[in-house]
Amino acid sequence: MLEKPPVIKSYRWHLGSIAWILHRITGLLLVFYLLLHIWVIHHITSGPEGFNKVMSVVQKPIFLLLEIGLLGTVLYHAFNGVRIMIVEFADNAAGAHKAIFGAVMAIAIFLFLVGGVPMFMHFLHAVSH
Amino acid sequence: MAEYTFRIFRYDPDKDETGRIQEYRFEPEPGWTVLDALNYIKWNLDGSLTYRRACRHGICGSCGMTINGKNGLACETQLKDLGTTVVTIEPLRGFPVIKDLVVDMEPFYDKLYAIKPYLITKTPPPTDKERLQSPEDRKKLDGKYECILCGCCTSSCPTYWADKNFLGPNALLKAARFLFDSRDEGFEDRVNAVDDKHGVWRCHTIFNCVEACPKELNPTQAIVDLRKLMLRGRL
Amino acid sequence: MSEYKGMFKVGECAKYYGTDDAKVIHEEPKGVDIHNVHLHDAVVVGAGLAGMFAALEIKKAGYDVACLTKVFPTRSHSGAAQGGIAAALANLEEDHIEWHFFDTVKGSDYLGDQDAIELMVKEAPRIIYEYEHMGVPFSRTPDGKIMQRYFGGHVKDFGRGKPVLRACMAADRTGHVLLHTLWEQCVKHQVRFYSEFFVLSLIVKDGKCIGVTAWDLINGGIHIFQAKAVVLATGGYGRCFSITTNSHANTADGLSLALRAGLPLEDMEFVQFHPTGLAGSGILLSEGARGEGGYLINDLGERFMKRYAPDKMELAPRDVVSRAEWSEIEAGRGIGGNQYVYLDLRHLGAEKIKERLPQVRELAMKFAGVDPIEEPVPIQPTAHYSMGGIPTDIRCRVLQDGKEKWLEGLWAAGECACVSVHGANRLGTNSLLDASVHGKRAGKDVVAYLSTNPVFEVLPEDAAEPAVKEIEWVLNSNGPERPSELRKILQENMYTLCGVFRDEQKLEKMYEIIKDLQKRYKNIHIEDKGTKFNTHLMEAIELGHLLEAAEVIVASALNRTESRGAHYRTDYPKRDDENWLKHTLAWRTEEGVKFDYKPVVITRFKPEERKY
Amino acid sequence: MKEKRTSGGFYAWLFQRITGAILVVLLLLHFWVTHGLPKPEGVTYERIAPRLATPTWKVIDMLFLVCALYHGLNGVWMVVQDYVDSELWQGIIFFLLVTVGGILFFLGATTVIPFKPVA
Ligand SMILES: Cc1cc2nc3c(=O)[nH]c(=O)nc-3n(C[C@H](O)[C@H](O)[C@H](O)COP(=O)(O)OP(=O)(O)OC[C@H]3O[C@@H](n4cnc5c(N)ncnc54)[C@H](O)[C@@H]3O)c2cc1C
Ligand code: HEM
Ligand code: SF4
Ligand code: F3S
Ligand code: FES
Repeated sequence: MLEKPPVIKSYRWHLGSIAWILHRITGLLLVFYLLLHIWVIHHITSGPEGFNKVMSVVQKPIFLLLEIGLLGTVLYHAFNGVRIMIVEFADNAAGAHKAIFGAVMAIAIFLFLVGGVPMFMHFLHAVSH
Repeated sequence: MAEYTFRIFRYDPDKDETGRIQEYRFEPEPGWTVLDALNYIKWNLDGSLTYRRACRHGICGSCGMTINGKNGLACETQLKDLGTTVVTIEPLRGFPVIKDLVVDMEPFYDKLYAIKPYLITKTPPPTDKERLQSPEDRKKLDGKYECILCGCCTSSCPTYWADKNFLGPNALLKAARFLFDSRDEGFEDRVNAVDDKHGVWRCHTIFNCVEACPKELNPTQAIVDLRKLMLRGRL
Repeated sequence: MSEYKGMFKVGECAKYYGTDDAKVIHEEPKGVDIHNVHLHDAVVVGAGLAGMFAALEIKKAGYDVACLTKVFPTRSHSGAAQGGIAAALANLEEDHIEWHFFDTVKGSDYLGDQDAIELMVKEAPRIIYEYEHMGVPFSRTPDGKIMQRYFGGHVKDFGRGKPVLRACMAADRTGHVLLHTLWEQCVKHQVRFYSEFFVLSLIVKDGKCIGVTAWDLINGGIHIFQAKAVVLATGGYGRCFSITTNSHANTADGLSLALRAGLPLEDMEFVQFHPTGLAGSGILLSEGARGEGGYLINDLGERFMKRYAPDKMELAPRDVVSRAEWSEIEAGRGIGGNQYVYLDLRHLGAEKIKERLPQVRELAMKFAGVDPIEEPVPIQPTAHYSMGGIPTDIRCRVLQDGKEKWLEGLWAAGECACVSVHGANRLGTNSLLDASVHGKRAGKDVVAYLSTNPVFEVLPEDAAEPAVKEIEWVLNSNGPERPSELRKILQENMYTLCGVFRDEQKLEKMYEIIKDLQKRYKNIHIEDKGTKFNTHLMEAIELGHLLEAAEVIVASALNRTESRGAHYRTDYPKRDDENWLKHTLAWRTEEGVKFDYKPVVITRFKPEERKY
Repeated sequence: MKEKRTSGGFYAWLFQRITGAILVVLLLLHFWVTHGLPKPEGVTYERIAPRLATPTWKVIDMLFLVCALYHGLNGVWMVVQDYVDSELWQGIIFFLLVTVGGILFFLGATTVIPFKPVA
């Protein structure tokens, strides 16, 4: 018997599995970010100068851009998480998971625009100075 | 019809170290299913091609395999619905391969045995009469009792690929089929297997199982229903 | 000896043997030393409804039983049955066991044995309740009882009344739920299954059946199963025909095993054809397609039923419609001159088709690639059910002479057996009942027999010889003939020459073809020489079984010079009670097929003309 | 007495959902308040410190910290359970995760609780 047969073709992706893998990746990214974040913010205990020094590093334009990415990551993970919870707690919702995905993502995109566009302007502003 | 290329996974336990692909090219007839094509190969081109089949109309669950990267029944898959003339056929993923497209289903059945796949009753039934069950209660079994044990769902589940101890969508669906049967009194007997980190809690609602199920059942619904049942039991 | 000698060693038992509670396995075998020998009180061959019911019954009585099957139990063909299982429960309207009794007798064209039929219909309600208690998810009536539906041939008031709701159902998956539930109970009671074990021969010693030999498909290797009781429940033999509703696994194995053990077969000429099989494959489209108003159309675009049943048109009984279709085909009015006609549903409209015939639509689309809303569906008569089989008495004991002498230790039940409750023609929904009732009765009788404490006989030295020889012969075969080619010739000719219409000329020709194929069969070769999961080997052996069964079918059909039930001879179109109100018993011998007869048991209903 | 249940997985699952739900609210709040959305401003000590000093925000931030740490690290633990077969490695990783969680909780708590802005 062949315990681990080689795979010829990767398994077909579809909405559910793509949503899951993105959820997993964004989750892990967020954990990574969280660790950094706590460490960075901890500098606030060292007083205004120290804190502002650190912050000026992490507020370079490139970081401002990354922060927009962070917002997207958070919004995706959060609202896909909401979808999972709706599927789990609402009655007979598993059949409608694709529609639910569409709905929560619409909200997520809306929020991303509301937050992301100003952040992008801020970034442009920072670059021009 | 046009000429088709069939790329088929081959593995002969007597000769091969590992699997390989063999290609067959021919022109199938209109209306043929993947199983018809396999039969054509076996009966005309290469008698050693090995796969399971029996009913050839989607009820026995023998012919589950991975067709162009998606699980399904060979006998139920129309070639023309594949949308391509290159057809890649592999054995069901996640199970050891015995030969060619035949996999060892024993791990799959083992999961089923774990949830005690039979009606458990403690009150004796009426003699020479049926137990009554309202149509509404019977309706709760719809979408659960139709399973043909083809294995397409469990074999498509990325969680099962990663964790071979995961009960998998099929066993959980079966558990739901009994736990939601108004006649069943086996909650206590089954719950340990279901309410386990390798049971109902391991699923990540990936929905591959739903996409794969040829009988259009929804194991994910069964799984989340079971979770709610466990949750209610604890509150 | 051959290069395959080495594999017949005493091997370790693989895990496929199921739960671990047999009393004795691998007891020091007596006489034979090169095989895996298993000892069980009883061995059941086949895990359809009949086989599993028998096994369960024996196991529940506390005996050690092994159930051997060449496909995993839930893959047996019983699962394909859709319509229902008959029992006069009277859950929705008045119904009586006597009515069911009469309908079955009439349906059988008076060839069914009435003592057996009476027993079966009486047992029917109890068996349904037992199924319900086991957990079968039957559909329910508004007051929670088992739901019943109409089915062809089941009527009120001794054939005089309107159709009656008698077929107990679980949507259109009745066979599926019965089969799965039975398997679940077997799991619960820890019946020991040997799945994917292909039974090769019966071991008969001094007029007593003492076991079987089987080939382990997965690992390769011959196993001897020694037992005090053997039950055959191997199902039908639809695969003798090219167009059939039957599974690829229904290859007459049990019948051939019986023939090889020198036993006769009963009433093999009676093969039921269903009028609406998908063309090319024979997959069953339900009666509903005609019931809802579908038209049958020939190449000229005519509704040809007007010629054959001007009143009932498409709603005439199965055999009438099958014959009408075949007449059109023989007259060259099949679609494009081919062997099929059209079932046209388009006039019903998309809505009605989707609502009332979703299953028919799904099957047509999935298996023929045709959407009945847009196109007519090509259909043809399809070999559906085998009325004949291994002769048994009403206790399911296999009769050596076909009449009364029991071959000790051997029982048969289900479609492979002939008790005979279906006579010349089976009523829809009666065969699931037959398989269940007689599976259970066989089990009960085995238990009664085992309680008399029979002993394990000493295995003869050559117990496995036929099996070893057969396997070695096929594995080493290097002739020019392809088994698949021979099978195709057999099946296609059986369908046209021994199908819906038969006559002497056709049958003679068919017999010649079979004789020729049997000769050519000796010169086959197989391409897979391995021992593990060798399906090419299995198909070759199955072909041997098909050839033997087909020979008996054709010879019996040639022999019966009348038309009765499913057996229609154009050269003898009338039923002939004077000469032929009797069962055929047929043996395969060196000199060809030998016949004997036995009278039909008539207790209550005297034969009358069968008119619907 | 009911049979004993392994319970494995249930609480992890439940708390993952509860913390997830809390995080939705807190994260949005956090983004809006801290980053001044939808009119972003630079994050400076002067802007942050006064808020961080109020008791209400201390409570909110501590809740945030606990939820995010639990949810994130339990999430990693879920991933690990999927892909790591060996019990030993699972044990080692679990220990690491708990340690990391402890350190970060300490860092976070010592940031939030004693915080007094420097004028
Ligand atoms: C499409 C279809 C629809 C039908 N619908 C109905 C219906 O609505 N109502 C009704 O009453 N009847 C119906 N029938 C008929 C009915 O399903 C069968 O007659 C009945 O199920 C036969 O049961 P069985 O147990 O005898 O055999 P099967 O279920 O065929 O089982 C045979 C068993 O024998 C085993 N076996 C065979 N050969 C070997 C061997 N050499 N070694 C080991 N094992 C072997 C097989 O593995 C299998 O487990 C239908 C039949 C078909 C084909
Ligand atoms: C904002 C609200 C959030 C919601 C609603 C949410 C929801 C969820 C849910 C429901 C799961 C379980 C998924 C499953 O069972 O497969 C999950 C997993 C996870 N979450 Fe969150 N989450 C949120 C924020 C976060 C944050 C801030 C982090 C990082 C610190 C994070 C990291 C993770 C990780 C690593 C996983 C595991 C991923 C996996 O198993 O695939 N989540 N989240
Ligand atoms: S749930 Fe569907 S995919 Fe899974 S075994 Fe049953 S029928 Fe097959
Ligand atoms: S694919 Fe697997 S993870 Fe759950 S939803 Fe289906 S069982
Ligand atoms: S052969 Fe039975 S499901 Fe495909």
